[in-house]
Parts: sequence; C-alpha cells; structure tokens
Amino acid sequence: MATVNLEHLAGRRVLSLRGKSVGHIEEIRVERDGDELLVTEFHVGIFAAFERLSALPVGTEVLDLFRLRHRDYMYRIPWDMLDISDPARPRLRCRLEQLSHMKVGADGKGRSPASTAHASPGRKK
Amino acid sequence: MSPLFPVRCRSAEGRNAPNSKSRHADAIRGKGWAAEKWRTARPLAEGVALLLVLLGLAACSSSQPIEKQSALAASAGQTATMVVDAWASGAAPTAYASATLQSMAESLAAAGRQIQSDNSQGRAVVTAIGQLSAATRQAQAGVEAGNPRQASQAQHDLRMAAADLEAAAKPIAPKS
Amino acid sequence: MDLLRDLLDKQVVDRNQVKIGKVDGVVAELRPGRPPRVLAIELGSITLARRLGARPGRWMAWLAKTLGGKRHAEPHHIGWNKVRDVGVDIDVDIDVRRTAIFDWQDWLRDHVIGRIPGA
Amino acid sequence: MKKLIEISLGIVTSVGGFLEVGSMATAAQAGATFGFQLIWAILLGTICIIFLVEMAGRFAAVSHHTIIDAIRERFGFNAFLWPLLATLLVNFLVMSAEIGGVAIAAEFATGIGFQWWALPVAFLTWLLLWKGTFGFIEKGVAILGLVTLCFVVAAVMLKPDWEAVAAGAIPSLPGHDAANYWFMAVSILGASISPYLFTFYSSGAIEDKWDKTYLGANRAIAGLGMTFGGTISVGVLIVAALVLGAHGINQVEDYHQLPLMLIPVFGFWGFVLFVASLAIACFGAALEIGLQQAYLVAQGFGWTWGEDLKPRQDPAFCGVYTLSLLLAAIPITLGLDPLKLTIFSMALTAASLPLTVVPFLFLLNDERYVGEHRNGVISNAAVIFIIALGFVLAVVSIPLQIFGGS
Repeated sequence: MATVNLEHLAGRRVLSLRGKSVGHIEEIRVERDGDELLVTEFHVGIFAAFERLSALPVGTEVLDLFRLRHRDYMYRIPWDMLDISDPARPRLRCRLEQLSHMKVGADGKGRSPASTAHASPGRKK
Repeated sequence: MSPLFPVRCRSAEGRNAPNSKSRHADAIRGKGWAAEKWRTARPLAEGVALLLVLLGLAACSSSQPIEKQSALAASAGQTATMVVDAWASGAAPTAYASATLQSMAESLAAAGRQIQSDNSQGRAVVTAIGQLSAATRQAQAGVEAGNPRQASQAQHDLRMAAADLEAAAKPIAPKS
Repeated sequence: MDLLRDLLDKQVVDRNQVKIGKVDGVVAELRPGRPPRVLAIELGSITLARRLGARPGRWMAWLAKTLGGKRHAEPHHIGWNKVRDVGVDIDVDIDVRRTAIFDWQDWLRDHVIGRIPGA
Repeated sequence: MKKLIEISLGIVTSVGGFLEVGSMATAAQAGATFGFQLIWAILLGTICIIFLVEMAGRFAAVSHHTIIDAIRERFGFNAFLWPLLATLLVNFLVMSAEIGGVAIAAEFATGIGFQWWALPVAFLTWLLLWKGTFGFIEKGVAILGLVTLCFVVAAVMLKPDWEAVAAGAIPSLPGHDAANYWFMAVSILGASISPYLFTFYSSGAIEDKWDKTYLGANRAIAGLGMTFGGTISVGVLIVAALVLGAHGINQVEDYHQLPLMLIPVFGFWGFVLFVASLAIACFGAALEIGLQQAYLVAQGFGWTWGEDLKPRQDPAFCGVYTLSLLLAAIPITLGLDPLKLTIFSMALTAASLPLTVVPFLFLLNDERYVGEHRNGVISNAAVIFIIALGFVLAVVSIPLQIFGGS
C-alpha cells in the first residue's frame, strides 16, 4: 500500500509532462464519502493561495499594485490528473492544453456551488 | 551612540539588503507563494538599495570621531558635576555617586584614547579630556572619603576643564 | 473541505478536551484508479522537521529515536476514523494518556518540573 | 460596574506592559540629545500600538484564538517558523534587557554591581510565574506600575514650554546628527510597537476568558491604556530634555546618568522614585515576556498552556519560561551593558515588526475567524500603514544599527 504525506504538497511547483512549471499547489480539496475522506482536487496558482487566506480582493490589488499579476486564473486539477507519488515533485498526467478547461477566474467565477460551502458538517460555533 | 557592531561604512548596503528582504518575503508568502514573483520586484529592490546608500552616506558624513568623542566627554563631565551636586545635597547615596563618577572617569579616559589626532586642536581636546578625567577621579575620591570639601574642589576643577574642552573643541565642532 | 485550510496545522484536542498538538501532517493512501484516501493525521516533531526538508527530517528522526527509543522513531498517527469533528479545533476520540504523544512531557514533569518545589 | 472595574484594571495593566526599560531608555536618550524634537515618534508609536492591541484583543475575543495560534493555522508551519524564531530571539534580547533594568535598579539601591543581580532577579521572576496566577501577576504589576506616574508629575512640575512640546509632536528634520536622530526615532518606535505587547494581550484575553461582550471593554482598554503609557513615555522625554539636556548632558551613553533625571525635581526622593520606577516597570515587563515566550511555543505547537494551571499540568509550558528566564539572565551576568543591550534590542524589535504585523492584514479580515467583526477601512489602513512603516524600519534600522551615529 503506497502512502503519501499530503502536507509535503503544500506550496510545491507542479510540472507538466515536458517539465514546464504550471504553478504552485496552494490547496488540496477533500470530500467526505461516508466515513472516508477522499482527495478530489488540487488548486494551483497564487489566487488559490489568496482564497485560502481569505484575501482574494486584497491580494489581487497588491499584485496589481506591484504589476506582478501574470495570470488571471487558477487551475483546479482533478485528483487523477496529478501524479503525487513523489510529493516533492508533483507532475501533471495530462498535456498542458487539457488544463485550459480546469481554469477558474481570479474572481472565483465558474466555481461549483459545492466548493463555496466551505463550512464542514460538524463545525462548532 | 556607540554601535554594538562597529563596521566600516563601506561594507553595509549590499550585505544587509538581501537578507532583510528575503525574510519579509517569507513572512507574507504564506504556505509557499511563488518565490520567483519577488524576483520580478527588482525596481523595488533597487529603490531600497538606493535608500540604503543614501542613509549610509548620511551616517558616514556625520561620524567625525573627534566631534563625537568631545561631545561624549562633555556630557560625562557634566554628569560628574551634577552627581557631585546631588551627593553634596544628600540627594544621591554615596555608593551610587561613587560608582557613577568611576564610570564617568572610565568613559572620559576611553574618549581620550579614541581621539587620534596629531594637530594642535586634537591635542588640546585630549588634554582637556584628561583634566576632566583626573578631576572626576578626584571627585570620586572625595565622595568615597565622605569629604565634601575635596569633592567641591574637584567640582571646581571639573568646571575649568569643561570650559577648556568647550574652547578646544569649538573650532572643529559642527555648526550646531 | 479544504485540506490545507481546514485541517492542516489546526489544534487537536482529545476526548477530555486536552490540547495535544497541531495537525502537523496528513497521510493519504494512493490507490490505483481511485482517489487518494486520507488515512490518518500525523503529529510530532519528526513530521514538522520533514516539512522543512528531508535532511532536518532525518536528523529529527534520529534524535527522537536516540532519546525516546523505537516507540518514537516514527511520527504519532491518529487514524481518520478517530476524528470526530473538524471545526475550530479538531476533536479526536482518543485519550492522550494512552498514547506516546505526551511521553516527553511526562518525562519532563517526572524528572524536572515535578521535582521543583511547588509544582 | 464589574466591567468598569475590569476596564480600569485593564488600562492600568496595559501601562505596566507599555512602560519598560526600552521606552524609558529611548525616551531619556532622545530627550537629552534632541530636546522635544522626537515626541512625534512616541505619539506615532502609541497610535500604532493602540490599533494593533485593539485588533489582537478583538481577534481573541471573537475567535477564541490567539494571534500566534492563528498565524500557524492560517499560514502553515513553514511560514510560521520565521515569525516564531524572530519573536523568540527579539523577546530573548528584550527580556535580557528588562532583567538588566531591574539589576541596574538593584545596583543603584545597594551599590552591588548589576551582574550579581541578574540571576536573583531572574529567579524572583520565575518564582512569581511558578506560584502566581495570571490575574495576580497582571494586577500586581499594574498597581505597582502606577509609581511610574512620577515622571508625568515631574514633567508638569518642571513647567515646560507647552508650545515647544506641541511643536515636537510634529515630525521635523534634525539640525544635527541625522543618523543618530533617525536611529533614535527607530528605537522609540521599536520600544512602543513591541510585538510582545499585542501577542501577550491576545493570550491574556484568552486567559481571562473574553468573549464578544468584551469588545467595548477591549476598545477602551487598548485606547486609554496605551495612551496612558505613551503619556508616561512623553513625560520621561520631557524630564530628560529639561533636566539632562539643560545641564549639558546631551549624550546618555551610561545608565548611571539616568537617575539624575528626577533628582533636581524631587531631591533624594527623586532618586528613590527613579529606582522604584525602573525596577517595577522592568520587572513587570520581564514577567510578561517570560510568559509570552511560553505562550509562543505552546501555542505554536499546540500544547496545553495557561498560567492558571499548576506546573504539573503543563510541564512543557513551564519548562519554556524556566529555560528562557535562565538564558536571558546570562548576558547580564556576563556583564553586558544593559543600556546598550536595550537600545540594540529596541531597534531589532522594530526590524522584526513586519513578520508579526503582516498576518494581521489577513487574520483580521478573515470571516471564518472574526465574522462580522472584521476590520473596517480605518483599521485596515492602519495595518497597511504599520506594515509599510515596519518595512521601512526594518530596512533602515539595520544600517543605522551599524553606524548609529558612530
């Protein structure tokens, strides 16, 4: 049974099949399935980091201020499109072009309703 | 004030700038924002470097040792005078007064040693500082012996030496 | 649920509301053709050191093994089935006294802190 | 009524935290060398710390998390490590300086050299942490700390030219010693905006079991308490300017010079009051920083923590403050000049500010922590200003540390 430590994926650069950088992993999405917790998606790109820090508007403005905004989107890569068997070197399993329909706008448009409900079931007050 | 790490002026900017910068970058990077984004912030880095150079120049230009040392010595001399006053009027305990005078005498001696100048002004400053130091020692002896007369005699010497120092340091002091 | 945001580095409390550490790591099982499954959360200095790099990880593992014996050569695991609630804190259904997690604190208490009068 | 008592106690407590060896030494040096010209730095620092303390208290009251807890949770361990290490180091230096402050006071009082006092002082601090509860320490320090008001009384008795004092509240360029001027401004800001103040405050809010009903009290305590503390610092500066500066003592390089500040005003009692103020203010700060070191580590690694627990119940927490007090006593025991250490650590504090303040921008805007009580425009503007100030200070203080008007 192969196991992997998911915390090592945080902040890692994702490489495409040809070794080109796609961005950094900023979030790992998991979903409950009965008693199990399954990894469903990897979010890649600086806007995913802003989202994690609840700083989407501020972060975007800061990027614009320093003219560091290179992309307007983040990728949401499904679990089966990323090889994480070596968490220090995650690699895409598909071609770069296939990623285009995994793009999500920086303003969060195009997100599925499920992912906006971030509160977990047993959330305490 | 005397720096904890006396380093020559020249060595400063290049070494410190990248260090401090990368630390802040780390702080706001969160769980791994793209580090190379910061590399593109070169204009910012250049601005910072310029600022550092300017500050470095400002710092260097104002650090003439002889001025600094004579200012230090003048303050030490005034402190000695004030402490003797306080002691004589019973406002300062003997142990404190004597320790203070001891410490002032030491800083005066150190200030005298720091000035390495061959011109006549420099020599006059060093002489005046030496007199201040001697008078401080004498005041200390008076305080320790519980002898107010010796202390007030020393205070008189202190005032004379302070006036000498002021006169000697004047031509080379900054415009202030 | 977002793993990095909602789970990793959160406070873990045991059955008796004792703070036992933070979620230092998350272990998942890779399965061919099926999504990775979270097996356990990991706690302990070895996990933390590994997050800083492979070499610090090896040093810390060596140190833990040397100081604590075999029982401490690996990070502490708490199975996902023991996790009761993921909220402000992570509630787990274990009793920390029955694990090795606080061994070193117990040692500290018994050999150092407890020997100082008034503890 | 109970709230009112709590607010007044809180205000007094924050004075105890605000005024310590750093603010006293930097204010005294600035007053002696530059007269009233650097009052603006104290005012600016006080305004900044009011905002940060208010936010730290609000954050703790609403989210039941301390700032340190949340930095680890939100930014992850690897990013947390930098503020953690920086704060531990700065706290170590500042604590050493505080122990030095008490040791100097003991030397003034007894004539026995300060080095000999470092370990006894550290032991006494440790004993209070070991046996005392949070409330006892907080309130005890607070009430004794009122003695520092003697500086304000002295400042008023010296009848300063209030117009000149007001003019000092507006930043101006120095007429001489530019590098020294800016170095002092940085040190004053570092002494006022100490990270340990707001991280300690947020831990204190958890220890005192604050909830949302405390938001008003929090605002009052932060605003009035820090203003109160800043006023005392300004008092020190005015006294230093009118006594030391007027007597021609423009360079305060030696801690022996400091008690002379109050002697012309109060005579022998001036000496006693100075010694008492220095001892109590520094002792209080040493207690708070000792606790803060333990909070930092325990919260960062998720251990059990709390000053009200018996040492047996949180051995690791007690272990941290025991060890850090012991370590902090070492530099003073070895004879390192407490005044130089103080000035150095204040500038370093200023340099470490961005590491601890940047997270505020994220945490105080995160609805999952603070919900509807998130920062408004003014608070956010203040945080951004402090971050910018912090960056400038960090970049400036290191070269100034080296030249420092050498």
